[in-house]
Formats: sequence, structure tokens, C-alpha cells
Amino acid sequence: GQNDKTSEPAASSSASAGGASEQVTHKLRLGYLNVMDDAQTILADRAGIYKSHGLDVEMHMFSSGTDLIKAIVGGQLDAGVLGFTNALSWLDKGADLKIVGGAQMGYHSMLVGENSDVTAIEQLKGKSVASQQQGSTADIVLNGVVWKQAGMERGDVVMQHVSPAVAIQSLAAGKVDGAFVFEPYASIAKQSYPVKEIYEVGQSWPFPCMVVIASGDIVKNNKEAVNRMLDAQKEAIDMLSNDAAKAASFITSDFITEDTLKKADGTTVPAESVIQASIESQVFNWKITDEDIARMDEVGQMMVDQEILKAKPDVKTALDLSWQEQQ
Amino acid sequence: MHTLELRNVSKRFDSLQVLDRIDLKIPQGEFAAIVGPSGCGKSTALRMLAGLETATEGDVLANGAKITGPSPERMMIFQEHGLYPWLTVEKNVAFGLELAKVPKPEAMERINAVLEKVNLKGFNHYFPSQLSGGMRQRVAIARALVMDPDILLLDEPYGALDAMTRLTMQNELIRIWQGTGKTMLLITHDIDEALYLADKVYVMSPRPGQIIHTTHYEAPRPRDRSSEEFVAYRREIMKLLGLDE
Amino acid sequence: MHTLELRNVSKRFDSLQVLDRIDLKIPQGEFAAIVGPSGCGKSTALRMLAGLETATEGDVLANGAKITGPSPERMMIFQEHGLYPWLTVEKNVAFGLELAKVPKPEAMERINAVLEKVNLKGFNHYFPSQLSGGMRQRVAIARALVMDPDILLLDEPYGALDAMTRLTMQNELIRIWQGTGKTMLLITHDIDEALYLADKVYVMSPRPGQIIHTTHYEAPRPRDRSSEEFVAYRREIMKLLGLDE
Amino acid sequence: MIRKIQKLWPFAAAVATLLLLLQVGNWVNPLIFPSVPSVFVRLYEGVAEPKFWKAVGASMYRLLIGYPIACFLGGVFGLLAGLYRGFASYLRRLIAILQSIPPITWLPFLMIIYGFGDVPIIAIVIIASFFPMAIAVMDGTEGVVRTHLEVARVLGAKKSQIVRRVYLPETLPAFMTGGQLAFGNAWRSLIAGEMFGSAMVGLGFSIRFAGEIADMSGVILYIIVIGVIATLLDQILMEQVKRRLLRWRYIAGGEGK
Amino acid sequence: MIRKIQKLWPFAAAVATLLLLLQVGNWVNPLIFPSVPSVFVRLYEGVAEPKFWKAVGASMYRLLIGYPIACFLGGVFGLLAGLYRGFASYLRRLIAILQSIPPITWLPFLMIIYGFGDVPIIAIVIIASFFPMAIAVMDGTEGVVRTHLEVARVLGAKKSQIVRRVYLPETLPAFMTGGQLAFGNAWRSLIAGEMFGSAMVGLGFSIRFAGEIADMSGVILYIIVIGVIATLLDQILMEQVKRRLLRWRYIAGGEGK
Ligand SMILES: Nc1ncnc2c1ncn2[C@@H]1O[C@H](COP(=O)(O)OP(=O)(O)OP(=O)(O)O)[C@@H](O)[C@H]1O
Ligand SMILES: Nc1ncnc2c1ncn2[C@@H]1O[C@H](COP(=O)(O)OP(=O)(O)OP(=O)(O)O)[C@@H](O)[C@H]1O
Ligand SMILES: [Mg+2]
Ligand SMILES: [Mg+2]
Repeated sequence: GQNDKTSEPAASSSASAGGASEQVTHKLRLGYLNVMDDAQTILADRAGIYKSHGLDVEMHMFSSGTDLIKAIVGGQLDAGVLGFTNALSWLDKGADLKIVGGAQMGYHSMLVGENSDVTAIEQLKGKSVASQQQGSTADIVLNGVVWKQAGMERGDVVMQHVSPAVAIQSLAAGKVDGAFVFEPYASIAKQSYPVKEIYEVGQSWPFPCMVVIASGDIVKNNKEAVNRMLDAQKEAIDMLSNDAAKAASFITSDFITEDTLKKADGTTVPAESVIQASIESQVFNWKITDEDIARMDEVGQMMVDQEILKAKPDVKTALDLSWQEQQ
Repeated sequence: MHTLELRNVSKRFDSLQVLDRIDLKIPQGEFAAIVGPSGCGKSTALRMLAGLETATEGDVLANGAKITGPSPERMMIFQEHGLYPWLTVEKNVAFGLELAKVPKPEAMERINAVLEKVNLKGFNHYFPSQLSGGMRQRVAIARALVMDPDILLLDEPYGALDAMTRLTMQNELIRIWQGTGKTMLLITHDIDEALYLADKVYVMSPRPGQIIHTTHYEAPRPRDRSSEEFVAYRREIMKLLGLDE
Repeated sequence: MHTLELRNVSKRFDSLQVLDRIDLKIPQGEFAAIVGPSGCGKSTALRMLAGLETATEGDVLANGAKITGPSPERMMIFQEHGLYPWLTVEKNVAFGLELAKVPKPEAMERINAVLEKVNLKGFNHYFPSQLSGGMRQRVAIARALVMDPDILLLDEPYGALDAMTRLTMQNELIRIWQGTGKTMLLITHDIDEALYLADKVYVMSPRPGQIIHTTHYEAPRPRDRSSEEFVAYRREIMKLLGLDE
Repeated sequence: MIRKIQKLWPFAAAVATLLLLLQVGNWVNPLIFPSVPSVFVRLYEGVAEPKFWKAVGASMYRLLIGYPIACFLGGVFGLLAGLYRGFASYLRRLIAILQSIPPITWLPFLMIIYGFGDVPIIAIVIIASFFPMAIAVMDGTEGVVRTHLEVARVLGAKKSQIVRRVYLPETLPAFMTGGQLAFGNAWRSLIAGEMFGSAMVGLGFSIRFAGEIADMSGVILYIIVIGVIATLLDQILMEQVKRRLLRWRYIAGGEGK
Repeated sequence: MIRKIQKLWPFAAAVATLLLLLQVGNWVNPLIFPSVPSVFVRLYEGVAEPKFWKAVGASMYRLLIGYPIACFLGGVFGLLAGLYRGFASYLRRLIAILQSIPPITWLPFLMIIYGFGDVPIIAIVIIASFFPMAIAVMDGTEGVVRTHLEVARVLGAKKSQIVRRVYLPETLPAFMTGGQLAFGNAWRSLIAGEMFGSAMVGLGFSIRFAGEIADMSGVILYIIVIGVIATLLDQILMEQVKRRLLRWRYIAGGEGK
């Protein structure tokens, strides 16, 4: 991946030459998380797609969506790709934010040990599961959808809130019975540890987990830059969906530092192929459909049920889908 | 001419009456001493003369003028010597001269002269922690002397020393004072010390302090602590202080 | 019978020779004193007799037997009094009795008797911080006396007191000792004090300490510090210590 | 009465300053800083909820296990080091090195070794508060007045009696100082551990959760609660214990006549 | 020479103990604890990478901005409080309250106000190290020997001369003590802030990142680096400065003849 990255600027400069006809370049400060959910924005940067759309982006990595959204609310960032629940929390407090586009559909796998007799969610009752921080999108969905579908509720399972890497380590070490993780951790785990997937939320309850959130300020004052950003991300999503191998060549080094990954059986696999598999497991989507909006509404209700929000938010007012409508 | 005078001075700290209508006159060039029980207000009286404390009633005068604050004319030497531990002997002695902006060469000359006088030549660059108790006390004296004050106020300068070093230091004090025309006022617990050094010994009562007796003893120095006169004066003062044997 | 004896004792700390072939014999019931310049090894000698220090050469004996460690028979009273600040007067005095497992009622009786003796009746439940310097020193003496030791070793017990309180305390010490048959060994800087209190005064040389003179002065007590004999002895000792006036 | 008020005014002024700062923040940016009245309303509502007390209880539980263990271990090590010079220099060095590593950095390890739940957080509390306790007791023991030891020997005390009757009471103030320093460390690491460990309940968790869900008045609420509890425990409880145990220290030195 | 070795052995023994513990951990559970040799290999490889030096550089940069600011502010406030009694009681209370709140809890606020990057972390470093500095200087100023002030007055010093020539040199040791305490706090909060703030570079971030990707030898590597840097800065640099500035304190009290 390293080599691809260094050889890439040549390609992007030719691309931006084409973009020169689109007059001035716009500066844009973007935040992202170093997870597969944000692959589109990472790829758009690493592959020079932003540049080719006349954008001069400053990329800032964050360790969580809750940190990222704070930087947008505080005015230090213009936009970012992150879970829409973060936006709902702050909209509830009166922050000026807009959801301007889609990014990725929710993907969260429930992993258990290979030799575990757990084969369905129901069987986790009374056991322990490692997942992300309480209040995160994953946690909201876990409680609002996964447990509910299985007829359980919060408290039926002992939760451990840790980072995805530690979650799979703990699962491998037998400290927990299950791990609820997203990509690329699920793929890495399946390759490196004796674990298996028993459930994936995106299959039974697809929802627009990650969205593009922009500050109200930039939407109002520089709509052009926002639109170009969404154009670029759309192009990146096309690459992710149609040529995962090429996309992987750009972004593998963001996730795995070594060139190869050691498998549980001692053999090795090339890092890029792990990332490629991870990309292929995801559903990226730049569009927010009416169905998605309905899901977002449902999640809003979950947040109220889980006492994260006081009143159910009106998701519609948070949306600004004018770019999408032009497509 | 009276260089130092307390005129009908009383002092109260809140409700505590410390001094009660004290009168005291010390002419220029005299060596006076005050003895009295602990807590009777000796230090308070001295601190007033130094300008560090004000009287509740009465007047505190120097050369007939009211004392309103400290002045380098009236140097006080504290029991705990009060040397600055972060300054060398030389710098400690130079402190007052520097404040008075005395030119460097003149200051150095005066410092060296005074250090020689107190027998500390060659210790210029020692820190106080490197000196013995007696040497420290001598630096404190040098620091006061270098200002060439008309008046020296000494508050139990030898309280912290052992009895033997003390005897040596007493002789040095005489040597420093004699023939300079300076006025000295010494506070001490030690009756022998007062009689050995001073021309006039004021005896104070317990709190509220009053001057109950004044001894004039004008034998030539060095005095013989075993002389009949000395012994008689001592006996008298001890009786006044209720220390009959 | 000699109750306390240093026989040809030398003491070195590393390469520092502190005591040099000291001989000393104190018969039972005698009040002896040691004077000498600072650092000559007085405390070291006393601490050997207390069993807190060992001799490099020679023998340290009590009643003819070698001293191997401290014993409640030989009580030492320290200059800094060493009271336990967290114990009341009563508990401080009781400390040794409790260690010796003396039954409570007997202990209380002895404590009250000794407190009365040192004039501290009624101060049983005071903490040391609530007492004056002189009172503290008396508690330290009471703590030693209550053990009814044959021997009292006093290391400059009045060094920290002012000259006047000191005079009072000296008289009390005499009162406590007289007629008890106890052996006393007092270290002091103060020649007057030694002569006023002791039958025998050992004069030590500067380090390495040697006994250079012994004064036998057996005037009845209380002694007159102004008597001719007293004054003559004082003058003699001062001369020996190089303190000529 | 007047004395009490005189003692209270600096405290009242300090609290007023902080509330004023918050209110000014609210005027400048109401999105980030809740107004003072709204915080009081939240506080009033908060204490009525069992969730709130569960958080307080969980934190107290961890504190009450970790802190005494640290005090005990610190006391024992400090006492031993104070008695044996060589061990003291060794321990001082060891502590100097370990103390330069923020306790929270051990979290990744502790979580893997002890799994989840209370143990890693309690371990962090212990690590954080062991050091000041050990150092204070070591200093105290080394500072025991030599005369006090010699008096005891002269009065006939054996080694064990000296430890019990001189070393212990004389180092008690050091234990108390160490205990107070250790408490500050314990409390800070407890909250930090709960914030960033895998705890699911506790004051630290609550504050972090509030931060995650953009509930800024919740963050302020918990900051206040954390400050109040620590102030109560430290200034009132600890000071009282100290005054009780060290009564002799607080008796005004006077003539006593 | 022999003296130097005598001074070094406790340090060597302490380091040896820690390495031994690690090695024992490795024997017990090689998955969690890397072996000592492997850590040294990692260390050797690590220092060759620019990434490593970028992390060190970022942390140092934040420390070198935040710490001096805290020392300066703490010194000024402490000096003022030492000179004015009323202000002192107020400041003490304010600090007592603020100090019971772990600095890291301000992070949610700081992150919104200052966003990402260095500022929130520097702010935490300042908050954490301001307190000990202010308190130490306050104590130092209040503890100025009265005789020293009176001597200066008698020798003819004016108010400003007294501040400059007595208060300042006499509180210098307090400044140094405060500075050392503040350094410990600054360092610990720096690392914690980098771990949990939104910093994407720095030693704290590195250790957290290693923990998140379950890279245990990376965690150990960074723990060692953090410990070594702090020990070097504190024990060597600070001690040297202290000895230089407070030369008179370190001169053995002797007869001087
Ligand atoms: N600043 C002060 N505030 C209140 N009381 C004071 C103050 N200074 C002195 N005193 C009180 O005044 C009385 C006399 O004090 P002073 O120091 O003058 O006594 P002294 O005769 O010098 O005693 P000593 O011989 O013990 O030094 C004491 O009772 C002391 O407590
Ligand atoms: N434990 C020790 N180790 C090394 N040197 C010591 C020790 N105890 C005493 N000394 C040295 O032995 C010498 C004599 O000490 P000692 O305390 O016996 O003197 P002293 O005659 O009591 O003096 P002072 O009158 O000042 O109390 C001093 O130089 C002292 O430094
Ligand atoms: Mg006085
Ligand atoms: Mg001695």
C-alpha cells in the first residue's frame, strides 16, 4: 500500500488538471475516524479525488465520533463522516448541523469463539459481550435492535465497553463470550483468531450508520465546497463498490502497518487482501433514501428510550439533501 | 543630649498590656542594658526604638525627634541573627550599602575593614551555613556596623550561644564599641552579661513591664566578674528579680 | 565502691579521635560535673555510661561490671528533653513504668509522687506543647526519677533555658538530689553551674578529649556564687579553658 | 459564630467564583455552558434518580477497596524503608521511576490481565495512591527524633516496643499526610480510570457518557458532584480523623497554667 | 568514583527489579508480556523510526509550552497570595475545590472550545501543574522569616526592594519544589491528555494506539520511554537547575575554617 500512495500524486495531478476548469480550489477541513466505515473519505483523500474536484482538504483523524462532532460544533471543522446519532445528540442541544449525504450502511458483526456453542443472539443471555462505548451508534443499535429482536433487554447481557481491537483480543483470550465489532476489525479477527460470526446487523436491519455531517455555517456560506466534497466521496464510493482491490491498495496502510497478517493457523495473508475483503463486506451508499430516513427516525426513538435524548428529534430538519436531489 | 528616649510609653497588643508607662533616656555614647523576666516586653521596647513597632501611648524619640520607622542610623541586631542564607558573608554585609547605593569600591573597602574588625577576614565568600554560631553572630554585627550607625540595638545577641563562646563574644563586643562614641542598648537574660558590658542596667518587672530599678556601674573594662562590687550589684539585681539564692 | 567508671577509655568515630584515654571514677551518691569546650567528647563519654555508645578501647563500668547496653538503673536526661509530644505529662512519666510492667495503682502513686516532687502536681493531663521550657525539662527529670534509678546522667539539661529560669532549675535539681544517695553526673558548658551544683568538676581539653583537671569543691549547699572560694575556683577553671578575662 | 463565618467566607467566595465563571460561559456560549440555574435544576433532578446513586455507590465501592489497600501497603513499605536505609534508597528510586509513569497508562495491561469490571480500576487506584503514602511514611520514619528512640532504650524498651510505642505514634502525622496526599491521587485516578477503563457505572463513567451524548449540563453536574464529594471526604472527614488522632498537635501551645 | 557508584546502585537495582518483573510476566503469560530482549529490540527499532521522534517531539512541544505558563501563573498567584492574607485563604479554597476534580474531566469542555490539536492538551497540562506551583509558592512566601524582612527594613529597604531582594530569593526553594511537583503533574496529565484527548500524535497517543491494537510490546515500549524521559527531565535536569540556583543550600554546613 505504501508504494501506491507515493506513486499516487502523479495520477491526481493529472486529475486536478481536469478540475482546473472548475475555477478556484476550496479549502475544507474534514474530520474522519480511522475505521472502514469512513473508507470513502479516506480513499477520496489518499487517491487524490478531493484534489481532482478542486478541494484543498485538511484531514483530521479522530478516535471517536463524539470527539469529531465536538470539533464541528466548536467550529474547528467544516464536515466529517460519522455516525448520525452524534448529530442527533447535538441537534437536540441546539447545535447548527446538517446531514448532507450518506456514506455507509450499518455493519456490525457479533463474533463468538470458534468452539463456542452460541449460535444465535438469544444464547448470549447471561453471558458477557464486548462492544463500543455506551452511547455510541453501535451501542444504541445493540440495545435498540439486536437485543430486542432476540427478545432481550439491556442488563440481560454483561457488557464490556472497550475498543474493537481489545474486544477481539478479549474474545480470543476467553474473557468475554462475544464481541460486537465493525470493520475492518471483524475481518481481521476472522483471519487472525479462532472466531466466527453469528450475526450481522446490516443483514437483518439495514440502516444508514455513517453519514456526512457538515456545520450549518459551511452549508450556508460555501455550499459549493460541500457539493464538491460529496461529488468526490461519490466517486470514492464507486471505486469501493466496483474495484475493491484498487481501493484497498490506497487505504490498506491506514489500517494495517505490516504487509502481511498472521492467521490463527500460522499461515500469513497479504494485508491488502484482508482489507479488500473488509471493503467487500461493507455497503457504501451516498444516497439517503426515504427508507433510511425512517430508520433514522427509529434510532431517534431508541435514543429517547435509552435516555440519551429527552425528546424525539425531527430528523427531517437535520437533513439537507439538496446535493443528492441534484444527482 | 539624649539620643534615645522612651517618654511615658505604654504598649498594648489587643487586650494584652505589655509595657506600662516606661521612661528611659540613653545619652549618646552610653552602653545601656535591659534585664527582666521573659515576656516583660523588653523586645517590644527595643523594637519600638528600632522603628519596627509603634507605641500605644507616649513618645518614642531619637535625638528628640519622633521615630516613625526604621532608619539605618539605628541598627538592630536580632537574636536569631537574621543572616540571609542565600548570600555570602560579603554579600550579607554589603546588603545595606547596596540599598544605600554606596559606590562599589568604597563599599568593598568598608566591608573588608569591618570584617577585619569582627575577626572574619578571609571568610568573604563563605555562606552562613558554613559558619559556626558565633561566627554568624559576628557577621550580623558586621552587617550592622558597616552602616556606621550612631545607635546599636542588640536583642539578646548571645542567647543562642553556649556559655563559653558567649564569654568570648562579650569581650569582642566591648572591643568593637570602645572609643567609637556609639550608643549601645543591649537586652539580655544574663545579669552577669549586663553588668560585664553596660554602664547602666535597667531592670524590668514582669508584664506589664515597668522599669523598677536602674544600676549605674562604671568600673573600667575589662571588668572582673569576681570583684566585690560586681558581685554586690549582681546580688542586688537577682533579688529584684526574685532569684534569691 | 565506685558506681561509675571509665577506665582508660578511648573513642574514635572513623578517623576522628574523640576521647583519648579517659579515666573517671564516680563513687555512689556523688554529684559530679564535666565541663569542657564544645566538641571535646563530653556527650560521647556520657552516652557510653548510659550504654548508648561503645568504647573503642578501654572499659566502661557500672558497679564494676561492664556496661553492655542501656539500663533503667542508669537514667539519662537529654538536653532536648526528648518528651513524647503525643503523650500527656502523666503518660510520658508512665512510659518506663509501663515498659517494666509496674502494676497500675503502684505506677500512679509513684507518678503522682514524682510530679509533686518536681512541682508539677495537677499538670497530669497537659501535653508537652502546653508547657513552658522549664516545665518540660522538669517532666523529663520526673520521667527519669520515677524509675528510681541509682544513677542520673544529665547532658546539658539546661542548655535550652534562659539564664533566669536556669537559676531556678539548678536549685530544684539540688532539692531533688539531696539525701537520696543517688549518683549524679552532669555535663554543662556553664562553669558557674558546675561549681554551684557539683562536688567534683572534671575539666576536659579540646578534642581529642582528655581530663586535664579535677576540682573538689565541697561547700555546703545552697552555695553562694559570690563567695571568695567559688570565685577562685571559677577563675581557675576559666583559665584552664583559655577564657582569661 | 462569627469565627465560623470568618472561616467560611473564603470557601463561599471560591464557590461563588466558580459559579460566576460558569454563568459567564453560558452568556458567551449557551450551547457549551449550561446556565447556573439549569445546573441546579439538573442537580435536583439528578439526586432523585437511582441511577445517580448507583454511580456514586460504584465509585465509593472502588475507592473504599483500593484506597485502604494502598494506604496499608504504602504504610508497611514506608515503615520498612524508614527502618532500613539501604532499602529506602532503593525504594525511593523505584518510586521515582514508577511515579513518572501516569497510572492510567497501565490500563491497557490491567484490562487484559484482570479482565473487566472493578479490578483494573481498583488496581489503578492502588497504584496511584501507594506512592505518596509510602514516601510520606518513609520520610516520617526517617525523621523520627533520635532522642525519642534513645529515651525509650534507656527506659528499657525492646526493639518491638520501640516500633510500637515510638515509631508508630511518631509517624502517625506522616501517615495522615500521606493518607491525604494518597486520597487526592486515589480520587483523581479513580475518576480517570472510570472514564477510560471499561467501567459501565461510576462517576467517571457518568461524566464520560454525558460528554459522549453532548449532555454538557450533565458534564458540569458530575464535575460538581466529583468536586463536592472529594471536598467533603478530604476536608471534612480526613481533617476530622486527623484532628482526632493527632489531638496533641492541635492543642494550642501555651503556658498551661 | 566509588561515591558515584554508591549513588547509582539503588537506581540500577530499581531498573533491574522492573525488568525482572517484566521477564517474569513474560514467562507466565508471553501473550501479554513481551520478553525483555524483545522489548529492547523494539526499542532499538523504535528509535530508528521518524514516527517515534515525531511522538516525542509533539509531547515535548506541548510540555514546553504548557509547563512554563503554569509555573509562571502559579508563581505570580502564589506570590500575591503569600503577600495578602485574605487572598491566600480564598485561593487555597479555590484550589482545594479545583484540585479535587481530575484535570482530565475538563477534556470534554476543552475539546469543544479549542477543538482538536495541541491546545486542549496544553490547557490540561496548565490546569494540572498550576496548583502545586501556586501552593508551594504561597507556602514559601508565607514562610518568609520575619527577621529577614525586618533586617531589610532596618537596613533601609523599600517595599519593592524587599520583594525583590528578600521575598524572591527566599521563596526560590519553594519555586523549585513547586516546579518539581508541577512537573510531575504536568507530565502525567500530558500523557493522559494525549491518551484521551483528540491528539493524533504524541507519546500518550502512541501508547493508547498500541493498547487499542493490542500491541503489548508497544505499550511496554512507550511506558519505558515515558518513564525514562520523565526521570531524565526530573532527576537530572531539574535537580541540576535546583543545585545551581540554590547553591547555598547544598554547601555542607561545616566549621568553615
Ligand atoms: N505582635 C504581637 N502580637 C501580640 N502579642 C505580642 C506581639 N509581640 C509580642 N507580644 C506579646 O508581648 C509580650 C512581651 O513580648 P516581648 O517579646 O517584648 O517580651 P520579652 O521581654 O522580649 O521576652 P523574652 O525575654 O522572652 O524575649 C509577650 O507576652 C508577647 O506574647
Ligand atoms: N555518631 C557520631 N558519628 C561521628 N562523629 C560523631 C558522632 N557523635 C559525635 N561525633 C563527633 O564527636 C565529637 C564529640 O562529640 P560530642 O557530642 O561528644 O561533643 P560534646 O563535648 O558533647 O560537644 P558539645 O558541648 O557541643 O555538646 C564531635 O566532633 C562530633 O562531631
Ligand atoms: Mg525578647
Ligand atoms: Mg554534647
